[in-house]
Amino acid sequence: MRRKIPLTIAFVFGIVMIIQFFIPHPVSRDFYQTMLDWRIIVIAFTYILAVSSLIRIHINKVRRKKTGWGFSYVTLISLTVTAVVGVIGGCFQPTQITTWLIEHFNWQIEQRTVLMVIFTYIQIPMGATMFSLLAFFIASAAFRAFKARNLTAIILLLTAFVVMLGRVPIGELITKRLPEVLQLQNIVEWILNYPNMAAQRGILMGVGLGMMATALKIILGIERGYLGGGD
Amino acid sequence: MGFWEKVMRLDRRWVFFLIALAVLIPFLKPLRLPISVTKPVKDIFDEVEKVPPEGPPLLIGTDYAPSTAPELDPMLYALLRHCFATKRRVMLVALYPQGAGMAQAGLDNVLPEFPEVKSGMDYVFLGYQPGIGSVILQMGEEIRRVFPTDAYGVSLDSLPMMEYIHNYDDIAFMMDLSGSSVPMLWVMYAGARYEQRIGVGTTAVSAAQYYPFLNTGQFKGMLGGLKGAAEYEKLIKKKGYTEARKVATIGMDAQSIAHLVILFLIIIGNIAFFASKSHRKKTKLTSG
Amino acid sequence: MNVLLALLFLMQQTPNSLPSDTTEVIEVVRPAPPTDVIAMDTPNDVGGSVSVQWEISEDDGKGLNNVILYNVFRGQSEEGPFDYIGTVGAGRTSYDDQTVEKDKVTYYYILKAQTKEAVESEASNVASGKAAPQWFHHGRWNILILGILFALFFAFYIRMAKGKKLFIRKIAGLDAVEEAVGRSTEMGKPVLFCPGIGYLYDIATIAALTILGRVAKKTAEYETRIIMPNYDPVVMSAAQEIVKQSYTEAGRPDNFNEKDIFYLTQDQFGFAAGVDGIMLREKPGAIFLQGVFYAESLILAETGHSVGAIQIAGTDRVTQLPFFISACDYTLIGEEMFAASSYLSRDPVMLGSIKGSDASKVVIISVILIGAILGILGGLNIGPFGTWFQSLVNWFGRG
Amino acid sequence: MKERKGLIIGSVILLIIFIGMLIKGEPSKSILVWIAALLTLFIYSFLYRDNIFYKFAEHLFVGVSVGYGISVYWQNAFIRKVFDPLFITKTYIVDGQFHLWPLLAIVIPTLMGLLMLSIFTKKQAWLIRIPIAFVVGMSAGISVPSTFQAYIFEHTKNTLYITLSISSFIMIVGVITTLVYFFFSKEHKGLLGKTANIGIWFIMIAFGASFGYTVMARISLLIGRMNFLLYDWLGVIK
Repeated sequence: MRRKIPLTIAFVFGIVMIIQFFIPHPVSRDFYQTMLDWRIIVIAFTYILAVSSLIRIHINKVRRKKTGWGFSYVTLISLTVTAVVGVIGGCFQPTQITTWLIEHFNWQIEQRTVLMVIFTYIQIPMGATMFSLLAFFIASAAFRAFKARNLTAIILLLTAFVVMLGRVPIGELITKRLPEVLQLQNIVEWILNYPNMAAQRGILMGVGLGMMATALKIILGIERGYLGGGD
Repeated sequence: MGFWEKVMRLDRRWVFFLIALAVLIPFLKPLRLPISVTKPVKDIFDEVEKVPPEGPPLLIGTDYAPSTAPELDPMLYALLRHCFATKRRVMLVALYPQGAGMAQAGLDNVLPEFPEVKSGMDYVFLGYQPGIGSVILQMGEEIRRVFPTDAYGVSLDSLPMMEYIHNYDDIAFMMDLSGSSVPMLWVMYAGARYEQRIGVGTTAVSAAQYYPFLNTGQFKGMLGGLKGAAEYEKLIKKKGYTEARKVATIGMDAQSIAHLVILFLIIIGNIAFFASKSHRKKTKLTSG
Repeated sequence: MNVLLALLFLMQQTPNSLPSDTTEVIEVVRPAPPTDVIAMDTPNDVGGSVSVQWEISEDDGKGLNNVILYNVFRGQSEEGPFDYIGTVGAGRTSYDDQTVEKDKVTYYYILKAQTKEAVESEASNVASGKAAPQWFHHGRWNILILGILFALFFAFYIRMAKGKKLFIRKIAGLDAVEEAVGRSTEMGKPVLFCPGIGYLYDIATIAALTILGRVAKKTAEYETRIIMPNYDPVVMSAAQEIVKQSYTEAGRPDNFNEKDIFYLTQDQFGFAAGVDGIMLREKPGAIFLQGVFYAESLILAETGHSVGAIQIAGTDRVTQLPFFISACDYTLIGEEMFAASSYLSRDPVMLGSIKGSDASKVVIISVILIGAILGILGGLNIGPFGTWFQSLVNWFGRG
Repeated sequence: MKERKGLIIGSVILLIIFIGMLIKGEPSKSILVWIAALLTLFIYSFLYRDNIFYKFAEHLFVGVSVGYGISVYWQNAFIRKVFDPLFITKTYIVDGQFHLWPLLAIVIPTLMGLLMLSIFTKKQAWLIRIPIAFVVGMSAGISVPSTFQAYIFEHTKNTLYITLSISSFIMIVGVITTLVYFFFSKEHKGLLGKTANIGIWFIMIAFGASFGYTVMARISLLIGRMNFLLYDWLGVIK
């Protein structure tokens, strides 16, 4: 029962969605629309799980005074403030409260809501900076890990070399005098368009087959890993 | 310990320092290296030129987060400037929760240059909806189904620009800006199901991955990374559409130098690796 | 005086004194209208749509070259009136009118070309058409046929596989699972399993969970601790059940510790930083990076490398594979990861699906080879091969 | 001790450069830009070593991004898809007539979503499998034909656009050998093994290209931040 019901649900919806692909009739289309709406709603609920797990972890840290528990306050407070500001004050368009505040205190908000101000001046810069840290790590990884140990590694390294050089103006300058076919940016374009793409196609076809096989196994109830173990 | 072994054990913070310098110096002292326009970028530019002024709009998907914004923001700015300067209409949609913020930030940045451009008349910002694949598919039937209102809560039916816009048939071209796999979903659903013409603006990382789809025509063109954005800036500047500061173009000098530094690091790393290996062998021979 | 002047002015403006043709004076150059307009039901749709097609105007891209768009109008009768319904850019030769209110009712269409100066051409000929829904998408026959063929391969081999032992080639890294867990045990270190930042409906994540089941069984047998930080709470709850099951199967349900499979955060870099911290503190002997990975792959693999763990990675994300390959001991590339999940489950039915996928590959390779041969022969203008090649390409190009 | 000395000297140098830039440039007058810039610097401090500034920024980042997510889900999924149609626009009442199906179309997915919360109970936790099975099952159903079309059909089709050229030849060899590498039912020996080996070369070229691109992307991001610090914040460049 605990297995049968979910497996049946997966089977029925899986099969119906496959058949739907080939039927353009309104009946099938309307059903399809409704299903997509359902998925949007159900997925939204998983976010509740994520948030509650996060909050629990940080509350635990604070309670047990684990190392760095003080920082958990930072997370909890910033989370609460942002969520409250967003829910009460509005996401993209201001709610009445925000409009009232803006008129009353003569605020100048370019982004329309307080949430967007937080987003623009806290989240955007921090997110981008986090990612840009990778530039430094990549340099150090290139220095330490990219060694021409064997033939395959040499092929990888050489291609990376040519691509890195050919995709910037300086690479174009180096080979400016050569005939067009031998100019670096054209070589890179060729590598990307032929050998690279050939391999990409091969890999993608493989991945596609693997995904299709797994999806079929899910629908047929052979692959049950996602339901967890147990009865 | 030989010299090369010392190099191998170099504190990585020196490497960090070198990279920081490589990026910083070209900013303060620009080299102004020339930029040549590649075909995928020209293709996008031509597609946007084909969008009829004051007719069916260009749909821009801002499906990226702050983490990839430095690469994709310049593309958004350039596309918006291109359209606004030539009276082409724009629709913006976000399928990434943070994408809505990115689109709004982009508009805030560009709109002051075009005081005559009005929301609902010349552009519509649809906002964000969760459920990427579902949203794309539903937009193929009726945009109002997923987006009854625009991001500012105004009903789409009351927007003059939306009068004749219902689904992909009324959209001239679609440009998805994303560093994730969202463009693939656009191709799989909007492209395969509804034959929407789609172009992609993506990070340099994902660019390599999208080349196969470029050749198949599933993407009509591509802006790849900062370089792609710089090429696009060059194209719209050449046409005289905008005099705005070319964010991506300035960055390309720094990019060149940083690449050279990394190539240099790989070479040094390999020399050190092989030198210390042969050195070790030699010491083994003499001691044994 | 003024009155007189006004009177004179009025007299001068009598219709008789106007030039016989005003339009000539203003000199509006109208573009030529589009021609040969036809309208028909849009194929393979839900109904409610009529496709209008036409030949471009003489002045579109040639002639006066001033046409920038076409306006489409619709009416209820042949004589009109015609209402504006939409616009497409110059150079286009078709428009799908999706605003048809009733199926199986005839509508009438005309087109006008328009210039940049907003000058419209004369109306084109009138075309009529009806909308109707279809029950089957005829453009998708080719997909249906090949899709059914491939699905049959899967079904056939899965059926064949029941109760038989099928051969699967060695997948580098799979045999290392045992070695990795064993070495961790010897060193008295835990095993770390990281499912990446995918959700439960990502197929790569599901494959990773199957691999997890197998790894957990090994750790249960060796009585080694397994740690698993999670990005998605739903994946976490599924993983807990799977590991619990593996421990029960291995006969050591008491050794299962639910708290070792925990939620970290649904933020990419928060997650990467968190896993990094765990690697540095716990110093695992073996690290499995399996599932969906984005930019954090480099950070994770680098840190794992620095703590000296055996690392076995696998993902279907092509962009992240180079980093795994250079920093990990073994990497499952693309489909290898899906195959690995089937292989590790040791379930003959699962192995059957690998065979099915291989059979599909044989078909794809044959099609490409035949296409290549036909293409070359056709390119050299030998016999009918050129046309055969064209029809093969066209068959794939439908829909 | 030596490190501390270096740290102090380094900080003093950086401070002098910073003050110099403040004087020379046109620093931003917006306090928000200053906050963004300081947070950026907090995160970069991690490059030297983990420290409290970085930890603060990291925790703030997690909190803010989750809070933002809550707001967006609240507005776009809950208010728009459930609350509004249920209580405000009442899509299930058309012309004063009550219709069951439109109501169920809102209620059923909401109930299914609520089953997600069964995870918090010990006994009924299995109920979470129902929404999971729905999402996974229907996603699998949608993905079978779509994957087939986008991953397999399109790529086969486009490999077939063959011309008489070396490039075209390389394309075909590359696709076939790569596919052969992913062939699992036979041992990779003899001809098969050799073909698979060529496949590996092609795969490595693809990975090399992808690596090159990744380097490019990360540097681009760094450039973006530099642009922000030097142009938007300090205003030392034009």
